[in-house]
Amino acid sequence: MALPLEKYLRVGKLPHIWCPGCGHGIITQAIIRAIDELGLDTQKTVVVSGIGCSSRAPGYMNFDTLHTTHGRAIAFATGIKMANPELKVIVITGDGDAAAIGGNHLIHAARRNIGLTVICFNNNIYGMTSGQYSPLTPTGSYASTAPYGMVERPFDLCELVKGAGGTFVARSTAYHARHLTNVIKDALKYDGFAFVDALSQCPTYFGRRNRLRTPMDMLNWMRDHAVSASSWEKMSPEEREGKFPIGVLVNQPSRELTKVYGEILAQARKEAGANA
Amino acid sequence: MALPLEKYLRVGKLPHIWCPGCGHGIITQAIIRAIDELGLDTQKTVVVSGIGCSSRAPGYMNFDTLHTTHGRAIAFATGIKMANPELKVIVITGDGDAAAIGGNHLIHAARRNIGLTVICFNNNIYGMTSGQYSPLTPTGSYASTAPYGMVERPFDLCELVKGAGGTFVARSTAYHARHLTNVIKDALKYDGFAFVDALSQCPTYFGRRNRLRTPMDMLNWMRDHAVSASSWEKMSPEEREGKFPIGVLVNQPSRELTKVYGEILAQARKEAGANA
Amino acid sequence: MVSDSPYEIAVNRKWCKKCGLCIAFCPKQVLESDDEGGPVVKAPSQCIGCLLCEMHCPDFAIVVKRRAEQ
Amino acid sequence: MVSDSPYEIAVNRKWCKKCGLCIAFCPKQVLESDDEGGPVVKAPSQCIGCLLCEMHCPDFAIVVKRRAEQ
Amino acid sequence: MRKEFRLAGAGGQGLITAAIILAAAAAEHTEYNAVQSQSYGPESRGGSSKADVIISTDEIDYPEVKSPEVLLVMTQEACDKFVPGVRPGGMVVVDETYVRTVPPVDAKVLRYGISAKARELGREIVANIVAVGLLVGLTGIVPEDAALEAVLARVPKGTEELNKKAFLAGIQAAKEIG
Amino acid sequence: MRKEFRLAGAGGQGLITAAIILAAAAAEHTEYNAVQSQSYGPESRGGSSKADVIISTDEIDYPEVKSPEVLLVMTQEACDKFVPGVRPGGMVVVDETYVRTVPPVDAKVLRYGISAKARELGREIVANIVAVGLLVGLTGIVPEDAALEAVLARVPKGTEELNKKAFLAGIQAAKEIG
Amino acid sequence: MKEGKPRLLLGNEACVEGAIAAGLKFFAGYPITPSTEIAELCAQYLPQVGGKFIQMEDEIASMAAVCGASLAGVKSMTATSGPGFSLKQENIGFAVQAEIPCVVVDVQRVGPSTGMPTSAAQGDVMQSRWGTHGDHEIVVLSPSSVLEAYTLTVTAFNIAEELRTPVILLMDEMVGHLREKVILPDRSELMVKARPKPDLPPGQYKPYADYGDPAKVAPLAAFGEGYRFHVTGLTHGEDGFPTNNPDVGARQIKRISEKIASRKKDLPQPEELFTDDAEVFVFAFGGTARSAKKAVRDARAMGLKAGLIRAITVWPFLEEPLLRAKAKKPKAVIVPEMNLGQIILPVKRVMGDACPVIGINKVGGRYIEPDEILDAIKEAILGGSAS
Amino acid sequence: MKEGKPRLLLGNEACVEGAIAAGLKFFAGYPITPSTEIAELCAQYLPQVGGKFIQMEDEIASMAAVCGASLAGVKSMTATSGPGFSLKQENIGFAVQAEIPCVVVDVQRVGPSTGMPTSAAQGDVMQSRWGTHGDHEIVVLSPSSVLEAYTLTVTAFNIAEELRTPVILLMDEMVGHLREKVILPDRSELMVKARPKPDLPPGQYKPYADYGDPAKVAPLAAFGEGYRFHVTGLTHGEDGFPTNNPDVGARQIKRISEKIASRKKDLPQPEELFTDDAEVFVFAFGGTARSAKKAVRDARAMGLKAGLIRAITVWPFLEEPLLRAKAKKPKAVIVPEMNLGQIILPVKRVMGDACPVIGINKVGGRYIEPDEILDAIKEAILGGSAS
Ligand SMILES: Cc1ncc(C[n+]2csc(CCOP(=O)(O)OP(=O)(O)O)c2C)c(N)n1
Ligand SMILES: Cc1ncc(C[n+]2csc(CCOP(=O)(O)OP(=O)(O)O)c2C)c(N)n1
Ligand code: SF4
Ligand code: SF4
Ligand code: SF4
Ligand code: SF4
Ligand code: SF4
Ligand code: SF4
Ligand SMILES: [Mg+2]
Ligand SMILES: [Mg+2]
Repeated sequence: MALPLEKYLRVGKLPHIWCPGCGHGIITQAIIRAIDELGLDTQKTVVVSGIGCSSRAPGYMNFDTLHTTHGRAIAFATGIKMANPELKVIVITGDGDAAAIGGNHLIHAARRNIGLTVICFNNNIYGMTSGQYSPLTPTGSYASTAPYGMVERPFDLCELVKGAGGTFVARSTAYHARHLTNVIKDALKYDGFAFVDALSQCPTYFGRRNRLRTPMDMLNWMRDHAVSASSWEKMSPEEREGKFPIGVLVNQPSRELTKVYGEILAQARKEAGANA
Repeated sequence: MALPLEKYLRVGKLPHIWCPGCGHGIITQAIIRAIDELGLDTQKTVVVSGIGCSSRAPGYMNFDTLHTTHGRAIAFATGIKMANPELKVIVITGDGDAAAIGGNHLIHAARRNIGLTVICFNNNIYGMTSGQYSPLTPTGSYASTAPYGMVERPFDLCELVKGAGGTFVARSTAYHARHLTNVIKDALKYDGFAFVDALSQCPTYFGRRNRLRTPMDMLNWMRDHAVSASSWEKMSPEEREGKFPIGVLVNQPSRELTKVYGEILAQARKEAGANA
Repeated sequence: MVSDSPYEIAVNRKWCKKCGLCIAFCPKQVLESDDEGGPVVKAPSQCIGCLLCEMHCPDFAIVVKRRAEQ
Repeated sequence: MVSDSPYEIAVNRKWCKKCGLCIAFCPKQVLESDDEGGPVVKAPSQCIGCLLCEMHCPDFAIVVKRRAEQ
Repeated sequence: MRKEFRLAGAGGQGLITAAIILAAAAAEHTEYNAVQSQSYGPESRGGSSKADVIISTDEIDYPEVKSPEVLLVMTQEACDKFVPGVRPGGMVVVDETYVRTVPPVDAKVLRYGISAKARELGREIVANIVAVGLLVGLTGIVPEDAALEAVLARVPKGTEELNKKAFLAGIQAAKEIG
Repeated sequence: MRKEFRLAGAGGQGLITAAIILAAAAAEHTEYNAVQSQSYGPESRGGSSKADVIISTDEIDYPEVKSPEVLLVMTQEACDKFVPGVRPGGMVVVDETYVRTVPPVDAKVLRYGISAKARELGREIVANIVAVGLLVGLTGIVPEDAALEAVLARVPKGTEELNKKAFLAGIQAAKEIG
Repeated sequence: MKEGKPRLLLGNEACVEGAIAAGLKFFAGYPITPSTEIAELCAQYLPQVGGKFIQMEDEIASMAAVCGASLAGVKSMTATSGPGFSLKQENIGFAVQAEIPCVVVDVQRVGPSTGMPTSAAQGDVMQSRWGTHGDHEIVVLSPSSVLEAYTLTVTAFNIAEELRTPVILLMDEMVGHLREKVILPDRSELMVKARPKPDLPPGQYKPYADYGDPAKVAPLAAFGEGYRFHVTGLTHGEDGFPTNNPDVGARQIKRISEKIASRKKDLPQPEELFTDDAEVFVFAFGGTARSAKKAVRDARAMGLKAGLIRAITVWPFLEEPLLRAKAKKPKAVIVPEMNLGQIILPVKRVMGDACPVIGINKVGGRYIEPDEILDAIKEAILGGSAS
Repeated sequence: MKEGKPRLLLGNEACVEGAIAAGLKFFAGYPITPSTEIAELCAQYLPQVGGKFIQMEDEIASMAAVCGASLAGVKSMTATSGPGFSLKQENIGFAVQAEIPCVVVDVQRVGPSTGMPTSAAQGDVMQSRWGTHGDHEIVVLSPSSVLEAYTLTVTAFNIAEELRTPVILLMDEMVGHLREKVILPDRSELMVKARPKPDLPPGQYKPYADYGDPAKVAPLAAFGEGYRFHVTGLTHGEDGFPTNNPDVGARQIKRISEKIASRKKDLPQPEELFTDDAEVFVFAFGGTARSAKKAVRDARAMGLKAGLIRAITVWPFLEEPLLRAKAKKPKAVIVPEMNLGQIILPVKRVMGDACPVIGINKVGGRYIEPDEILDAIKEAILGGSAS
C-alpha cells in the first residue's frame, strides 16, 4: 500500500502474520482508511487490543498501541480514556476476546457509555489457538472443540451490546469493505461508546472445517446473508431467518462518561476549595 | 415460620444475618414458597450462590447448597447441571454478584440456555461490603464509592439477559411478594435458562444514603414505580419514564442445553461403538 | 390468645427483628407495634388470612394459620 | 507497463499472500491469477478505479492510484 | 500511664464511632498516644461489635486490648462475653436499657440507661455519644472540651446539637453514678 | 542405531504430519524407540515450521535434534536456516519446487520437485506425503508397508487413495535420485 | 482405547487418555496454547464414554464448573497454561478450602504475561504452590515422559479423590507437545480409586468431619443423593457452615493443610538414578529431567559419580532423598530448570550449608541441553579446570 | 491535607493520603473487605485533587484500567484483598512484563478462598511474590504502623516510577484497620519522584531499551505524547515488538528481573532493634512486627539478649541483616507470622544450618501475642525449663 494509507502502518513489521485470505487485514485497512478520511490526529489516537489473531492488528498500526491480555482490552482502554479523555481510544478485538473471556468488560463499557470505539473482528472462531468454537460459532457448525457440531447457541453481538445499554451499535462485513469503512467512520465520530461488529473470515480454521473452501466463498456467504438495516426493519421474522442486518443498528446518543465525570470533578474541586 | 415452609429451612441456623427490614428474607421466602407450591423434590434440588448478603440465602435453605466465590455462582451451577441434568439447579445471586463481577457468566448461561433458575436479589447496591455502588445503582444516587452521586448508567438486567439471548426473563419485587412467588414458580417450571430480576431493599446502605428512611419507604417506592408487563406494552416512552415493568417479560422456549448435549452424547457413543 | 377468627397468628420472637413490615402490610390493622417496632397481635378477629404479613416478613418470624387446619 | 487507463495498479509482491481476493473482486477482469494465485495486471486499461481490489486485499499489497495524482 | 478500654455491643449501636471519638480526643487533643481497633463478623450488620481503645504515654506496640481496665457493654450478650475478661479492679459500665444481669466480677460496676437516655433526647442512635460522655466523665482520661470537639468533628452535619446534648447527658450521668 | 531427522518449511506444508507419520511408523511398526517434536511461532500460520524425529534403538532421553543426519527442506528460508546445521556426512533432501539454491554443505544433497509432484498428482497438499515416501525410500529406516500403514492411519478419510499415490511417488522418486 | 500396543502418543493426548482411564466424566476448559489439545481431545473422547465437555467463557468459569461437576459426583478436570492458570487461582483456592476433588493441568509456557505461547518453560513451579491467596497445601505432580503423562494423570485423580483436594498436573511444553512411543498399561492393571462414599446417613453426615487424624478425610457425598449439605469458601466448621470462631477456623485451616503434609510418604516418590555413590547430585523434574538423565548417564560413562534425583511430586516438597544426599556430604547439587530459579529454593533450604547448590537456568524457550548439565557436573567434580 | 498536626488515622486512610501525596491521579478498584476504605476514600478525595476514581466490574478490570491509566501518563493504584488479589495476578504479570509503573495494595485477610473476610492474616506473603505465572521479580513492601502505611505508600510510588514496575503494598488487617495517632510529614519534606520522561525524540525512543546495566530503566513515554510506541505482554525486543528469538526473549526476561534484583540496596532496608549483641533474633514484618517489638522490649527488660529484624521490603528478600545475624552464631531465629509459615522459608534458606529457625504461626484471625514470642525467646535463651 502506498500513500496515503502507508503512513498509518508500521511498514517494517509487514508482511503481517495473518493467513492468506484472512479477513482481518481487510478490516484493519477499513479502520485506517476511516481514520484517514476523518483526519484523526495520529498523535492522539491510541489503539488497544486483547489477544487473538485479530488483536495483532495494532502491532501493524502506527499509533500508540497496546496489546493487552486476552479479553481485557476494553478494561485497559477504560483506564486510558479515564486518565486522558483527550485521547481517541480505539479497541480492536476478536469474537473470542470480546465476547467469550471479555464479555463482561464489553457490556460494562456499553453500560457506562465511555468514549471508546470498539471494533470486533468477528470470524466466529478462535483463530489464534487453531479453531475452537467461540460464542459466535453458529449452532451446528464444526470446530476443533465441537467435533460433533456446536451445541450452544451463539450471541447476536449487536443485540448483546444493545441489551447492555449500548448507545451506538453497528455491523458490517469484510465483504462490504466500503460500507464497513463508512460504518467505522460513523463509530469514530460518535461521542460515547461505539460498537462495530465487523464480520471477518478465518479460512484456515472456520472455512476449512465448514465447507467454505476459499476465502471468497466465505465473503460470498456474507454478501448473500447480509441485509441492510433499513430493509431489515421491513422484513418479517420468517424473512429474517438466517439473515442478519448490517449498518448502524442503534444510535441513541447519551452523555459520554468522562464528560459526566468531568462535571463531578469540577463540583468536587469546588467543594474541596470551599472546605479548605 | 411453622409448617409447611419450615421444612425447607435450616432452622438451627436462624435467625439469619440480614439486617432488620432487609428485602432478601422476603425473596428467600418467596423462593421456598414457590418450591413448596410446585412440590419440587428437595433431594434433587440444589441451590447455588456467589458472595454477598443475598448469597447467604442458601445457607438457610435445607437443600444441597453451595456458596461459591464472588460472581461465579452461575459457572459453578453450569458444572453441576452439565454433570447431572436430573438436578433442579437454582442460583441465588445479588446485583453485584450477578451483574458486576459475574456479568459474563450471566450472559453466557443465557446464551447457552442451560437449565438454571437464576434469581437476582437486586437491591441496587453492594450490601455485604457496606454500600458501594453496583451496576444497578441509578445514576445520581449516592453510595459509599459515589459520594458525589453515581455518574454511570445502570443496566436494565432484564434487557441485558434478553440481549444475551435469554429465553425466559421476568421481574418482580419484594413488595409484590405473591406476584414474585408466582413469577419464581413460572421460572422454576421453565425448561431452560430462566432469569428473575427480584428487586430487594437494602435499608442499611441504599436506603439510608438515599433518603428512603425505612424499609417500608423502599417497598412503597417499588409499588409506585412498578407497572405490569401488559400495561407496560401499551405505554408510550414518556409514560414509561422512571417506571419499570414486572411480570414475565420474555418467554420464547428453545431447547435446553443439557438436552441438546444428550443427543450429541448418544450420537458420539454410536459412532464410537461403530468405530470400535 | 383466644379469638373467634379462623386464623391464628404466631410470632417467633427469637427470629423477629422488629422491622415493622408485617404491621405496615396488614390491611386490617390486626397488628400493632410494640416498643421496639415488633408486632403485637392486637385485633386477631379482624384477620382475613391474606398472608401479607407472613409473606413480607424478611425473618420468617410471623406465620398465619387457618385454625381448622391444625 | 504502459497503459492508457487513468489508473495505475501496483502490487507489493513482498506482502502479497496470493489469496486471490483482488482478482475475484475486480468487476472488470483487470487482474488475472498467476501460477500461485497472486494477481497479474492483465487488462489495465479496463480498470475503473473502483478500489474493490485494494479495499479487499488483506495484505495491503495492491494499490490503485489515479495517474493524474502522481 | 496506659489505659485500655473496650466498648462492646451490637452492630449498629455505633460503638466503633464511640471508640474512635475517644481515641481521637486523646490523639488529637492531648500528648498521649492512642490506638483504636475493632473486630466484627463477616456480616457487620446485626452481629456483635467490639471496639478497643488504648491510651498511653508510651509508644503502643501491640494494639490489642487483652483485659480492659474500662469496659462498656451495651447488650446482654456483650456483657456475658466480656465482663469476665475485665482487669481486676477495673470498671464495667453497663447500659441498663439492654443489660439485665451482670456476672460477678472484681471490678466497679456502674449502671446507666444509656440507650433510654438517648431515646429520651430524641433518637436512640446517639446512645453511643451518651456513652462517650459517660466514659469521659467517669475516667477523666481526656478533657471534656477536647472530647466534645472530637464528637462534633465526627458526627453527621446537622446533628451537632443533638450529639452535644447526648455527650453532655453522658457527662452529667457520670457525675450521678460515678 | 540412532537417527535424527529434521523436516523444515512453512506452516501449512504439513511437515509436522509428515514427521508424525515417520515417527509413528517406527514406533508402532518396529522395535525402535521414536520421539517427535516441533517448534512453531506464536502464530502457527504462514510462519516457518520445523519438526524433528529421532528414531533409536536406545531410550531417548533428550528429545531435541541438535544436528540432524537427515534434513528435509521445503522452503528457501528453511534451507538457508537449517542446512548449515546438518551433521557432517548427512543428507539434505530439497524440494526443488521452492528451493533454488542450497548453501555449500558437507552432506549428500538430493533434489526433487516434491510439491510439483504433488500438484501433478492432484493436490499440492499431499506434498508432505510425497516427502514421507521419499525419506523412507532414501533411508530405509522403516519398512515401506509400515510407513504406508502409518500414512493411511493419519490422513483424512476419503483421501486415502491420493495419499497412497503420493507416498508411492515418493518411494519411486527415492529410487530415481537416491 | 488401545492399551498394550505400542503407539506414538502426544504428551497432552496421553494426559487425556489417562484421565479417561481414571474415570474422568467432566471437562470444562478454555483453549490456550500449549494445552489446547487436552480440551480438543476431551471434546472428542468424552462424549464417547458418556462424559461431558464444555468450553466455558473463560478459565475462571472453567475452574468453577469443574468444582460444580465434582460436587455433583463426577470426576472432573480442567487444563490450561500460564495466563489461564493465573485466572484459575481464586477458584483453585475454593476447591482447596471446600475440599473438592479435581485435577488441574497446567502446561507451562514462557512467561511472564503472554510471554512466548509456543515455547517451553518451567516458570509456574512456585505459582503452582503459592498462586492462590491464604494458607494451604497443594499436591503438584510433574511428568517427564509421555507415558508418565498418562500414569501420573491417573495418580492425580486418585490423590484428588482420596484427599479431597485439587491436584495440579504441572506439565511443560517439552512433554505436552512431545510425541513418544508408549505402551499404555492394561486398564486392568491400573489402580483407579473410586470416590469414597459417606457411610453415615444424611442426618449424621459431617462433610468436613475432623477425625483428629489429619490423614483421614471425610468422604464427599454427591449433590442429589439426599445429604442436603452445605459447601462454602468461608472458613467453616465440621458441618460445613461458616464460623467466626478463631479456634474452629484455625482447626479447619490447619486440617486441610495437614491432610496433605501428613501424607508425603504416600505421594509419588522421586526417581533416583545412581544416587548410591554419587558425589554430585542433579535435582530435576519435568522435561528438564530428560536432559538431566542424559547428562548423568554421560557423566557415568566418563567415570564421574553423578546421580539424579527426579522429583515427580513437586509439591509438597519431598525432602527425604535430598536429606539422604546431604548425609553423603556431596560436592554439589545441581538444579537445572527452565526458569530463573524456583525449585532450587527449597533445595537450598534443605541442603543448608552442606554444599554448593548450583542452578542452571534458562528462559526464552530453549531447552536446557544435557551438555550444559554435564559441564556443571564436571566442574563440580573435577574443578574449574575441567570445562 | 492536614500535615504536621497530630491525627487519629486509619491505616487504610493513611495509605490513601500517602498515595495522594505521592501524586496519585487514578484509582480503579472493586470493593472487598478489609481494603474497601481505600476505594471509598479515593472516590471521595481524588476528584478533589483532579484525579479520577472508577469502580470497575471486577478486580481483573481494575488492574487492567490501572495499567491503561498509567500508560496514559498518570500515577495509578488499585487496592484489594485475597480473593481480588488472586484475580489480579494475570494483569499484575502484564504490568511486570510491559514495565508499567503502578501500586497494588493487598490488605490481607484470612484465607484460603473467602476465608474470614474481616479477620487478620498474613497469608499472601508467598502469593505476592509468586502469584502470577512465569519468571519475574517484584517489589513488595509491608508497613507495620499507620504512619508507615503513609510513608511506605509514597515509597511504593517512587519505586514503581523509577523501576517501571508494579509495587505491591502488602498490608494486613491489623494495620489497615488500626487507628493510630500520627503526625504526617510535611509535604515539602516528602521525597516524591516524578515519572522520568524520555530524552530522545519519537524516532529514536526505545521503550524497552537495554542499556547493559540492569539498574538503568528506559523512561516511559505517555500515550498521546507523540511517541507512537507499542506495548505488549508478549516477550519483546527493545522496541517493544514481540519476538520469537530465544536470545532476545531471554535477555528481556532477565533484564526485568535484574532491574529489581540489582537494586536491593536501594529498597527500604529492615529496621533493626537491639541486633548488635543479640543472641536470639526475631524476624517479623507487618502487623506482627508490633507484637515482636513488644516481645523483644520485654525480653530486654528481663535481661534477655533478644533482637528484632523487621522486614519492610518483603520481596525481594533482603538477606543482609540475616547474614550478619548468622555471622554472630545466634541461638535461634524466631519467625512469628499470621500464617502457616511463609516468610520463614527464605529465612531458613539464608540461615542454613547455623541455628534453629523457629516459626510461631497462627491462623484463624487472632493476632500473635507478644507473650507467645517472648516465651519462644525465653525458651531459646534459657532452654526448655524456662517456660
Ligand atoms: C487468559 C488467556 N486464555 C486463553 C488464551 C489463549 N487464546 C489466545 S487468543 C484466543 C482466542 C482468540 O479468538 P478471537 O478473539 O476470536 O480472535 P481470532 O484469533 O479469531 O482473531 C485464546 C483462547 C490466552 N492468551 N489467555
Ligand atoms: C473476588 C471478590 N471480590 C470482592 C469481594 C467482596 N464482596 C463480597 S460481597 C460483594 C458485593 C455484594 O453485592 P451484591 O451481590 O449486590 O449482594 P448484596 O450484598 O447487595 O446482597 C463484594 C464486592 C469478594 N468476596 N470477592
Ligand atoms: S487463523 Fe484464521 S483468523 Fe487467524 S490469521 Fe489465519 S485466517 Fe486469520
Ligand atoms: S446490608 Fe443491606 S442487603 Fe445486607 S443484610 Fe443489611 S439490609 Fe440486607
Ligand atoms: S394475614 Fe393479613 S389480615 Fe391477617 S394479620 Fe396478616 S396481614 Fe393482617
Ligand atoms: S415483619 Fe417479621 S421481623 Fe419484621 S417485625 Fe414483623 S415479624 Fe418481626
Ligand atoms: S488480495 Fe492482496 S494478498 Fe490477495 S492476492 Fe491480491 S494482492 Fe495478493
Ligand atoms: S480498481 Fe476496481 S477495476 Fe481496477 S483493478 Fe481494482 S477492482 Fe479492478
Ligand atoms: Mg475469532
Ligand atoms: Mg446488592
